Amino acid sequence: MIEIRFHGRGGQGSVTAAEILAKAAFKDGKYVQAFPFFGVERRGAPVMAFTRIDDKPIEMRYQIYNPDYVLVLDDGLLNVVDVFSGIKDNTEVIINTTEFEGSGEHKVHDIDATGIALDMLGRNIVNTIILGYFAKKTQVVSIESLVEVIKETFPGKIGELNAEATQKAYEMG
Amino acid sequence: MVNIGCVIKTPGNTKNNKTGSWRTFKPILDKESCIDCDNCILFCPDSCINKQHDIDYDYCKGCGICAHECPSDSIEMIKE
Amino acid sequence: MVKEVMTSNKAVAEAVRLAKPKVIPVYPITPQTTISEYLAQYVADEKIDAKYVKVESEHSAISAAVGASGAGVRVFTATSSQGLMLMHEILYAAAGMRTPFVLADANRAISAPLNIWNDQQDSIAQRDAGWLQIYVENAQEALDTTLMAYKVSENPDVLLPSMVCLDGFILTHTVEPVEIPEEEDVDKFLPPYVPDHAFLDPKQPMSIGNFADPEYYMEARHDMEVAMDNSVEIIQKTCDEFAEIFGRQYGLVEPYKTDDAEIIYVAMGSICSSIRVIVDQLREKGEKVGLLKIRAYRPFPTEAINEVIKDCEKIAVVDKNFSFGIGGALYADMKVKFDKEIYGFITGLGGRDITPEALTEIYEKTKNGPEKAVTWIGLKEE
Amino acid sequence: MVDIPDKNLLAPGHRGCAGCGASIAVKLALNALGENTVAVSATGCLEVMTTPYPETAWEIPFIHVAFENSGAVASGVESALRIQGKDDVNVVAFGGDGGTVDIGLQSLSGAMERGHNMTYICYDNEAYMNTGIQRSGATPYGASTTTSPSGVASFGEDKPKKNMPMIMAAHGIPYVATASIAYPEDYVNKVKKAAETKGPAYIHLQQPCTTGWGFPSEKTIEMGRLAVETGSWILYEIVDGKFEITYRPEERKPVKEYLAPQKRFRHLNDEIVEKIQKYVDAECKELGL
Repeated sequence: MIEIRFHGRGGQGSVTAAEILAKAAFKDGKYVQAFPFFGVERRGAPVMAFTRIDDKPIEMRYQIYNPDYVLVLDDGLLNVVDVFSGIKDNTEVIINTTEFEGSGEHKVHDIDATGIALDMLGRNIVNTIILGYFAKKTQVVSIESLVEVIKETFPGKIGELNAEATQKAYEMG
Repeated sequence: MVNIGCVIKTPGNTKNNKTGSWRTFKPILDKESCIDCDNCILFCPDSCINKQHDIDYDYCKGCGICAHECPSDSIEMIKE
Repeated sequence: MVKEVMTSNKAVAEAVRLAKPKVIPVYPITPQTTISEYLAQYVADEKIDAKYVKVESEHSAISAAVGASGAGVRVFTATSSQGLMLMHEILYAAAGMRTPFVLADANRAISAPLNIWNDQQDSIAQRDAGWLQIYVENAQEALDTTLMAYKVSENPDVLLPSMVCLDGFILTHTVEPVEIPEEEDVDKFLPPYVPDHAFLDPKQPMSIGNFADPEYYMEARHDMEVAMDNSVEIIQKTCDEFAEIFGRQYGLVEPYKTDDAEIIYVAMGSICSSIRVIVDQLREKGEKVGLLKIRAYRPFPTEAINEVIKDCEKIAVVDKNFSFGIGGALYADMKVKFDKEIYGFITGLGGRDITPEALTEIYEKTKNGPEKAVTWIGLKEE
Repeated sequence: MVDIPDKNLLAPGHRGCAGCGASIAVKLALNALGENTVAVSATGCLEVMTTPYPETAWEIPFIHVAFENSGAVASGVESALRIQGKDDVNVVAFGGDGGTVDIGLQSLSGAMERGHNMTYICYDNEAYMNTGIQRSGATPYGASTTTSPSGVASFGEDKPKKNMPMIMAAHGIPYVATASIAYPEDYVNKVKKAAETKGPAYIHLQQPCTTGWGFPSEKTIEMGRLAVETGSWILYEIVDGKFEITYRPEERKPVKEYLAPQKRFRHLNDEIVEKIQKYVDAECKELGL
C-alpha cells in the first residue's frame, strides 16, 4: 500500500492531481482510491487530497495520517500548514519551489514546477507537472499512463500542453 | 382488502353514494314554462340535471341553486 | 465490460443511465450535487432519453417524482441531508401511493450546527417512511445496488420505493475502480417498467392518491408492511439474479470472518471497509472477531442477521446516527430483535474521521465490557 | 352559450356541501377540457370530497399527493406524459387558495417558471374551508374567519387579498386569467384558451363558498355575480403579456350589496365598508374598469 498526500490551494487542482495519479496507477494495473479532504474551502485556501495505490483491493476509508509521499503544489503553504505532519522516516516530500532550504531532517525534493508551467502553459497550473516529477523520482506510476490520463482528463490542446510539461518534469526527475 | 395504494379503478363510482338523502327541499321543474337557458344544468354542483332537464333525485342535495338561477321561475323548491 | 476509476456519485449516475428512467426531477445539494450534474449532462447529450425536471426544491423533486411515477414511468431522484428532510412528508406519500422509484441519498449530517459532512442521520430519520433502504459500501456497490433497487421496487409483490444510501464524500467524492455493466445485460436484467397497479391514462381512468377513512387506512398501511416483508426474499432473489448475469454477489447482509467469531461488529455503509481491515489486524493477533455488514436496513433482515450472530458472544453495533436517550438506530433495532449482549457505539457524526484506533477501541471496549451500553467514540476530551 | 356535454366528468355522489361552488368550478372546467385530460389536485375540500376510497367522482385520471405540491406533482405528470409522446393530453391542476397562494406558492412558481404545458386553476374561496374557515393569503380585507375573527379590537382580516394572478403574470407565462363560476361562458372559454396555450396557463377562479362565507346554499352563483357586478372581483385575461378586461358590468353596484348578504362581513361598520369601497374603486381604476 502506498499512500500519497497532496497539499495545495483551492483552485490549484490538488484534487484533480490525486485523481489523475489514481487513474494512471489504475492503468498500470493497480488498485486505487483517491479523495479530497472534504472541506468547504474556496479558491486560495489550503486544501488536501489523498491517493492510495495497492496491488490488492483497498478497503480502508479513513484519511491518510502517515503518508509515504507528500506533494506540495505551492511553497507558500509551508508557512501556513505543517506539510510534514505524520510523515514517516522514509517519507519523501516533493515541493514546488525554487528556494526551499530544508533542515535535512526529511527527504525533500524540490522542483520549479511553476517555472515549467509559466514557460510551457503560460499560467501557474502545476498539478500535472509535479506528478511527472513524482513519477520519475518514485517509480510509483508510469509516465506513459500518466500522460494518457492527463490527455483524457483535459481533451484537446490544453491536454497536449499539460502532457508535454509533465513529460518535461519527468525528465528533470 | 384494499387496492394497492388505495388506487380507485372504477371512475365515477361515487354514483354509488346516493346523496339525494341529504335533501330537505326538492326542486320541481315545470318543463312547460322552461325556456331552455340551461342555467340549472350549468350551475348544478352535483351534475344531476341532464340535457332534457330531468332532475336526478338520487343525487340532488336540494341546494336550490337551480331554482334561484332560473330566469323563468320554472323550478319550485318544495319541502320533502 | 468497461472498468473505470470514478466516484460513487458517477457510479450512481452510470446506473441511472443504464436503468433508463423517463423522468429525473432533481435538485442539487452537497454532496449529492455531482449526481444531478452528471444526469443533466447525460440528458443534454442524449445519453438518456428522459425529461430532466429542473425543480426549485427537494420538496418539488420528490413531488414531481411521485407525479411522474404515478403517471406510469420509471423515475429517479437524488438528494442529501436537509434535502431529504425537506422531502420527509412526501417520502411517506410516495410509499403509501406505492410509487416504486429510486432515490439515491448521499448521506450527510443534519443541521444544526450546519455541517456538510457524512453521517447517516438523514436517511435514518426516514426509516419509517415505508421505503426500502439499502446502505452501500463502495462505488461498485452503489452502481449495482441502484440497478437492483429498481428491480426490487418494481416487483409486483413489493411496489415500494427504494433509497440507496451512500456515504457523503467518503463515497460520493472518492474515486476508485468501477466495472460498468453492458447495456444489453442490464436490459436483460431490468426490463422496462410496465405498471399495472397505478398509472394515469385517459383511456383507462383511475384515481390515485385518494382519501381513506378509518375503514380502510389500516389495511392500506398493513399492506405496506406485508410488501416490506415480501421484499426480504425478493431482494435476495434479485441479488442472486444479478450475480448470475454480472458475477458480483450481494445479499441482505454480508458476513466477514464471522463463522467462529466471538465478537461481531455490526455496521452499515462505507465504514464496513475499514472495519474489515481492523478485523484482519485483530485476527492476526488471535482475536476471534468478525463483521456483519447490514445492506438492507429496511426491510430489516432479522433472519439473515440471526443466522450470522446466533453463536457469537458479544455484538458491537457501530452507528453513524443516534436517537436521544436510546443510542444508534441500528443498535436499538438489534436490541429489540435479539436477546444477546449487544453494545452500541456512536461514531463519525458530522464527518468526524473514523480512525483505525477508534475502530480498535470499539473492539476493546466490547471485549472488556463497556461502562455504558452506548458509548460515543472519537469524542474530544475537554 | 356554453355547450352542455353528454357526460359530466365529475360524477354525482361526491361529498361536497349542498350548493358547493368548487364542484361547479371543476365540473365546468372538465366540460371544457374533455376526457383526454389528467387532473391533479392539492389537498383540500376538492380532494377530500371527490375521492373517499373506494369511490371517486372523477371520470378522468386523477392524482393527489399533498397540500403544497400540486404544481410540482403536475410537473412530474406532464413530464411523464410528454416523454411518452402523449402530447395531446391536457394536464390540469386544481388548488384551493390555501394550496395555491400560501403553502403551494413555491411549487406552483417553479412549475410555471419551468414552462410545463399545463393549466393550473386556483379555485379561490378565500379561506381554508376544508379545515373550517381559517384565513389565507387570499382572504379579503374585513372578512371574519376563525383565525382572523372580528372582536372587540378587530374587524376581521386586516390585510387585503394577495394579488395572485398578477404574481403569476410576473412569471411571464403565456396565459393568465381571472374568472368566476357565476360567468360560465367566460370561464369555460378561458379554460379552453388555457388548454390550447402551449406552455403554462393560470386561471384564478373566484368560487363562493356557502359554508365559509355564510350565505344560503342557493345563492352560490348570486354571490359570484355580486362580486363581479360590484367590481370586487374583476374578470380579465393576460395573453402573452397583453391585458384585457373580459367582462364589464353595465353599472358598477355598491360593494355593500356584495358584503351585506355574507355572514363573514356582517360585523363590518360603515367606516370599514367605506374603506373597502375605496379599495375596490382604486383597483377598478387601476385595471380600467
